[in-house]
Amino acid sequence: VERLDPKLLESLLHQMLLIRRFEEKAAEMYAAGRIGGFCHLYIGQEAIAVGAVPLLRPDDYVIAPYREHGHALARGMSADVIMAELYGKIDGCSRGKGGSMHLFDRELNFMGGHGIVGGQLPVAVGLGFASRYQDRDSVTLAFLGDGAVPQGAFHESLNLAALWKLPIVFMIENNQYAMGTPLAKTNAVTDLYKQAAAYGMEGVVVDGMDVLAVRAVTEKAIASARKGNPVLIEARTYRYRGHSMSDPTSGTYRTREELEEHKKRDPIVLFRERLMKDGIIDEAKLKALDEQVKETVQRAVDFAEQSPYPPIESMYEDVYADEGAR
Amino acid sequence: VERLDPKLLESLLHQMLLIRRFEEKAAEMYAAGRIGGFCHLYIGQEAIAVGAVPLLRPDDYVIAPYREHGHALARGMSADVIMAELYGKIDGCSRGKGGSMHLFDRELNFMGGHGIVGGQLPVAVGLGFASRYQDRDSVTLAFLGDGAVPQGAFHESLNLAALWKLPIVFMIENNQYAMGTPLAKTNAVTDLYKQAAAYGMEGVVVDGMDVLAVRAVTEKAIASARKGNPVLIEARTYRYRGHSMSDPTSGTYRTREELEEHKKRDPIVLFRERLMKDGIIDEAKLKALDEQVKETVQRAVDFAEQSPYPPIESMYEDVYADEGAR
Amino acid sequence: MAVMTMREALNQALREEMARDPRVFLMGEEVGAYNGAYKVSLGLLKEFGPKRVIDTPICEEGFAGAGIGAALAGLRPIVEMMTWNFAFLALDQIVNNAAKMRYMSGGQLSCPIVFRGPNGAAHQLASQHSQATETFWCHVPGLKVVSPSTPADAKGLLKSAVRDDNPVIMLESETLYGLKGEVPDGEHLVPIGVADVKRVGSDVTLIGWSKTLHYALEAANDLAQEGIEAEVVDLRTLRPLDVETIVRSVRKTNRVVVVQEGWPYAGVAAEVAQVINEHAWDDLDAPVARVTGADVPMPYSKDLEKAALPHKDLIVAAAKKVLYRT
Amino acid sequence: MAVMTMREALNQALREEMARDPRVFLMGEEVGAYNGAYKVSLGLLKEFGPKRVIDTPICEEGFAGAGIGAALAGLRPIVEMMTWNFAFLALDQIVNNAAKMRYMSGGQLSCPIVFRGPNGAAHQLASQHSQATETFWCHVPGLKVVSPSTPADAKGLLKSAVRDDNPVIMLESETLYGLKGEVPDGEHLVPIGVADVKRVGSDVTLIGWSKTLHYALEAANDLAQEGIEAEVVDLRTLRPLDVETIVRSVRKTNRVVVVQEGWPYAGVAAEVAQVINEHAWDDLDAPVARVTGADVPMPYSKDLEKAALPHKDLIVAAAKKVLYRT
Ligand SMILES: Cc1ncc(C[n+]2csc(CCOP(=O)(O)OP(=O)(O)O)c2C)c(N)n1
Ligand SMILES: Cc1ncc(C[n+]2csc(CCOP(=O)(O)OP(=O)(O)O)c2C)c(N)n1
Ligand SMILES: [Mg+2]
Ligand SMILES: [Mg+2]
Repeated sequence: VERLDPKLLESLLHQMLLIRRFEEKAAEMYAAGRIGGFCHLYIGQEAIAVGAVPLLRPDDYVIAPYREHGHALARGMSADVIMAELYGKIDGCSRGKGGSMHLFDRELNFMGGHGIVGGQLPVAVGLGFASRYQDRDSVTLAFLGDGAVPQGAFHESLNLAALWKLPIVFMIENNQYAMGTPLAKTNAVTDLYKQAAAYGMEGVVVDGMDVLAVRAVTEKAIASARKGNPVLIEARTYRYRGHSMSDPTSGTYRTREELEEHKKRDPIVLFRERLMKDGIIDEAKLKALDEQVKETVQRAVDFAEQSPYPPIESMYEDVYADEGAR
Repeated sequence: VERLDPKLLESLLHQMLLIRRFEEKAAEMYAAGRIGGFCHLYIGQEAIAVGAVPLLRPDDYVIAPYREHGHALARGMSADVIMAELYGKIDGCSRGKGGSMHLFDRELNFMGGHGIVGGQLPVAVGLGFASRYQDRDSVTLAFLGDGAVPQGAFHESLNLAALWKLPIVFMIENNQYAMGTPLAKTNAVTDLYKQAAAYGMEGVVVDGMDVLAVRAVTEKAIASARKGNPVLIEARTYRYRGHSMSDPTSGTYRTREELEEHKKRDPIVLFRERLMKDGIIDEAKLKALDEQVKETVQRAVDFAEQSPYPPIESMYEDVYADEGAR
Repeated sequence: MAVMTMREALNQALREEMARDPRVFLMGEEVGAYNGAYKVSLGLLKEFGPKRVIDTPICEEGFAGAGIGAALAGLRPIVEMMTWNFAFLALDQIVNNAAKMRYMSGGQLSCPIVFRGPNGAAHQLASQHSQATETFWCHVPGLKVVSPSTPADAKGLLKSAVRDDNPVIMLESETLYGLKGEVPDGEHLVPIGVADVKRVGSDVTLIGWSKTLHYALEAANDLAQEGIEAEVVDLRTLRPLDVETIVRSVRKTNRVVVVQEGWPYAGVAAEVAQVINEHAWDDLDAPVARVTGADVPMPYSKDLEKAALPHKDLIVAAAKKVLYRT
Repeated sequence: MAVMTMREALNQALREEMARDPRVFLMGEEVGAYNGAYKVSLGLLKEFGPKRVIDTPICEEGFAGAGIGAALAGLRPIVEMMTWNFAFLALDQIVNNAAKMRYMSGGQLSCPIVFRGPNGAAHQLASQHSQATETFWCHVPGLKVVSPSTPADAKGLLKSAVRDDNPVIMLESETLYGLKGEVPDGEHLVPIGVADVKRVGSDVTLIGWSKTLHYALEAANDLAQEGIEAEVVDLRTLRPLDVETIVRSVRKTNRVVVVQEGWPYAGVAAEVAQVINEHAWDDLDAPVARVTGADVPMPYSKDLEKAALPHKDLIVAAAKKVLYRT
């Protein structure tokens, strides 16, 4: 901790808090019927997005699966446009067409929000390919869940990335379940970072509840990827909520006890306590941060509420570049 | 060699010779316009099918890609029905509907002949699954080319086989090229047997030009698979002809010299010389075998020539179990 | 006869068929411990055990192919696609293997398998999770395709599908799982290939299936209030089409509206319309009209989604148009 | 104007577009060192080097997705499918990512990519290698689909496709690669979405594309000898359809035959027929007839294959039927 700028540390905590409160508010608004469809919350996994994404340069790419509110926030997308997107409003980042699973920001190279498990990985290969082709050294940081590892797309993508020496970091967020199915029922080898060896790629495992640990391994991985050596990271974590808003938090496939056990290692609590212990922040500061975050989230809700729904005609827009094509 | 029954050794040589002569005749008949479509010859790779397939019990399954004449012969399908199939005749094993790439024999559990690279592998998983489900200890021997390893289907299939502990032996025939593309251009890790580790599966490499070596590793692998521990074998080999009949044997992607170099380790010559040296066979025997094989192949051609083409109405048959369904 | 939801009816069909035939098993993501993503398989794991209710990893190509292999080996697999959107990853297996294996093998192999799951839009699931995939399967010879609109038909068609010796695609609907209706106890089989006249009328024929059948019935009610008696034909089986029932209705009404959820271009509605033209041209007093989903990827925002889907008012308008009453 | 084969015309288009725009690159199996499985990319590796002509492993999902990612990042990829049969493995990427990314992102992302390669039957390639895949792509909003019948159109459409800001599917034909014709030098662009009347006539309209356009022209010759003047419309672009040109011809002839190679159910011919019904019902003197491939997987045997494909005589018969001259 000592080696890091206190400002940075505070900002990491700030971002984790923001994600947590944003997600809690999203849950609330979902329950209130303001948000629809599938909505997958990131609560419990904040240390990964916050540990990794802020390391990137603006020209780097981020691509993620459908549980991506946290990554979008960590990339610097405003809570306003994300919340508005969840609401399906015209001021949402995807004009209300994408919803929770399909957040995009072209300016920030935030390349989605993808709904097909594993489907974002070949696309990540293409982003990395393009950087190399264009003689840029931009890196692509591609997130995936543990559930995506058994998919063929995972294998094809890692092979291509390693074969072509592309600047890509693959980050598995291993929260130990794919919906209701535990890892041991889906993967013959449950140490997921070991998949890297099949492609001669570096594979590392990290405590995904420790934001600084995630930051450290990701920093090295990004440096390696930037030189053309892709890396596979497995960050071990746990999701506190159900798979999506319609899924119970515990009871069917996991016990309340298991959940509570994991909550003892809450990434925010762990980091906060560490920062307090090391004197980087104090109660007052913490309170201020909390206030600030709550305000941001409330502002996002207000923004979303006030934004209009997209006009019906917009349904026909954005299908083709030349709209008349159909 | 000493430990093996001379009758068996002779039979292995016999089978390799039969495949070689069958393929040469197929090439001849293709050039003569009697055979059409894609026709992929097995010449150079005989030691693999002959080293492996005869180890199986009748209730075991064989499944292969499109370069499968050799596997079909090794499984005991008659040269007659295979040649007739290549001719597209009604007495072909698939009634003239499948052709060279789609040989099948339900009685012998020869499950094809598949044209989509890697597409046979998930099917192999299902065959293995069924054996286990039915409390039979039948093994599935699934062949694939080196070109199938980068496919997602490979990864998905090996994971499922390992996860579910299915009785399957995956046999990669690594002839070093996928069409005109050498291994190093398609696979980040070119020791293909090493893929097994990603699934906690045993992986072994063997000289695919040495029929007894193939036999030895496959025997162990089958025993292991029968107990529910699938195995991945990489047999290193070389194809002497072009990828298919329309592809030149050398010149574009590989040199004449490279080809000639490999021919020095011709699996049939190697094995024949070994058997001669060890006194298992002599010139006379060899000549007799050769005559016998030539006769078998000539008989197959006669059979195919004399078989009628399928009646046009048969085009509508075999689409559905209940033919009237359309 | 009991009143139950379509979900329960499907569950009953699964339970009865699994009890009847030990070769029948259920495989898919979350079908076991989680009791099914949409609870269609509720209680089956408990009743039949993990041998016959198999939770798979996320690898649609792999487990679809595994089902196919198991079917070839004599089992009767039911493979659940969590939703049909994900089946695109298995399209090669379904089209190139399931549909063609009988044909390619000259009739030797049989592939009695059911692929089933919810199809089409639910509520605000956006572009990648809302596809009506009929066309992709109906286009392909070797497949049968069914799509029920009522609990009774759901039970009867699923039972028939399981007993069919061909691969059968069963397209259910998430939004109909909760629909209640009377369902005959025990042995209730709805034959594949037989449409059902769900409402008798003489002025115009409305053709639908699954969800759109209900929209058609609603439209028929509205039309009745204006003195127009619509006949509503539920296709139930999309392939093979029940041309006889369709034509019989057209002969009577001389006017037709086909209602489908999916995209217009080369949809099932286009086929039904053309079949009517081919078989009953002289009976038509107006061109067959189609009401389809909008020709756009599905938008997330609630009202946009609604506008992108077919509904009652569009059907009423189309009916009036073919009656020249606008 | 030079006379050249369609293969050469495509090659010229690729060469010119790659020379014009450094963002354009070609990727696929065997496109480089092997000069293309069908030699369409002959000499391009030599001319443009391995940076821009990329041989891929066999992993259609992976490299299709990689192309998509590269397009999102600002490149203009041309992805060759060795044949369109193999693209089923990439269908998820093409449908769920290429076609929808613009929409899901609310118009932020652009996916200017060309997928091209031979479609349909060649000679006796059997069930898995002979599919006419039009329907699978034409059904999908967000994609454009072109399919040329002459060398000049092939060049002009490919060049337009490369410059189009949308994903374009280009369905070529192996059996037409050798077809010769005059091709304008240099900048020759055929606009996407514009059909072409390849023969003027007044008695009946024959509609085809790619291979079937030639069958239609042959049929027109035969018909002319019986005093029937057929107009032959080459769709060239299948999506979006050039409704105007189609309807203009129908207004003149009042009778239509649509000829397609693929399976009938929900084929492009069904869509064209229905579009005509919707736009020109009152101009029709007979129902639109369609001549299609047989509703069976493709058989291998020569005469069966021939019988399964559309040909001149069937078109002549259909034309006479719509002229009530049978
Ligand atoms: C190809 C595909 N199959 C199935 C689904 C349905 N599905 C959505 S999320 C999910 C579980 C994914 O688990 P994981 O990758 O571990 O991510 P997590 O939800 O744990 O973040 C499943 C099965 C899907 N979206 N895509
Ligand atoms: C999915 C798919 N992609 C491409 C092809 C075309 N193709 C046929 S064989 C082949 C090379 C396969 O090489 P390998 O697996 O090493 O087998 P080998 O021919 O060397 O026996 C290719 C690319 C195909 N049949 N299927
Ligand atoms: Mg997970
Ligand atoms: Mg090979």
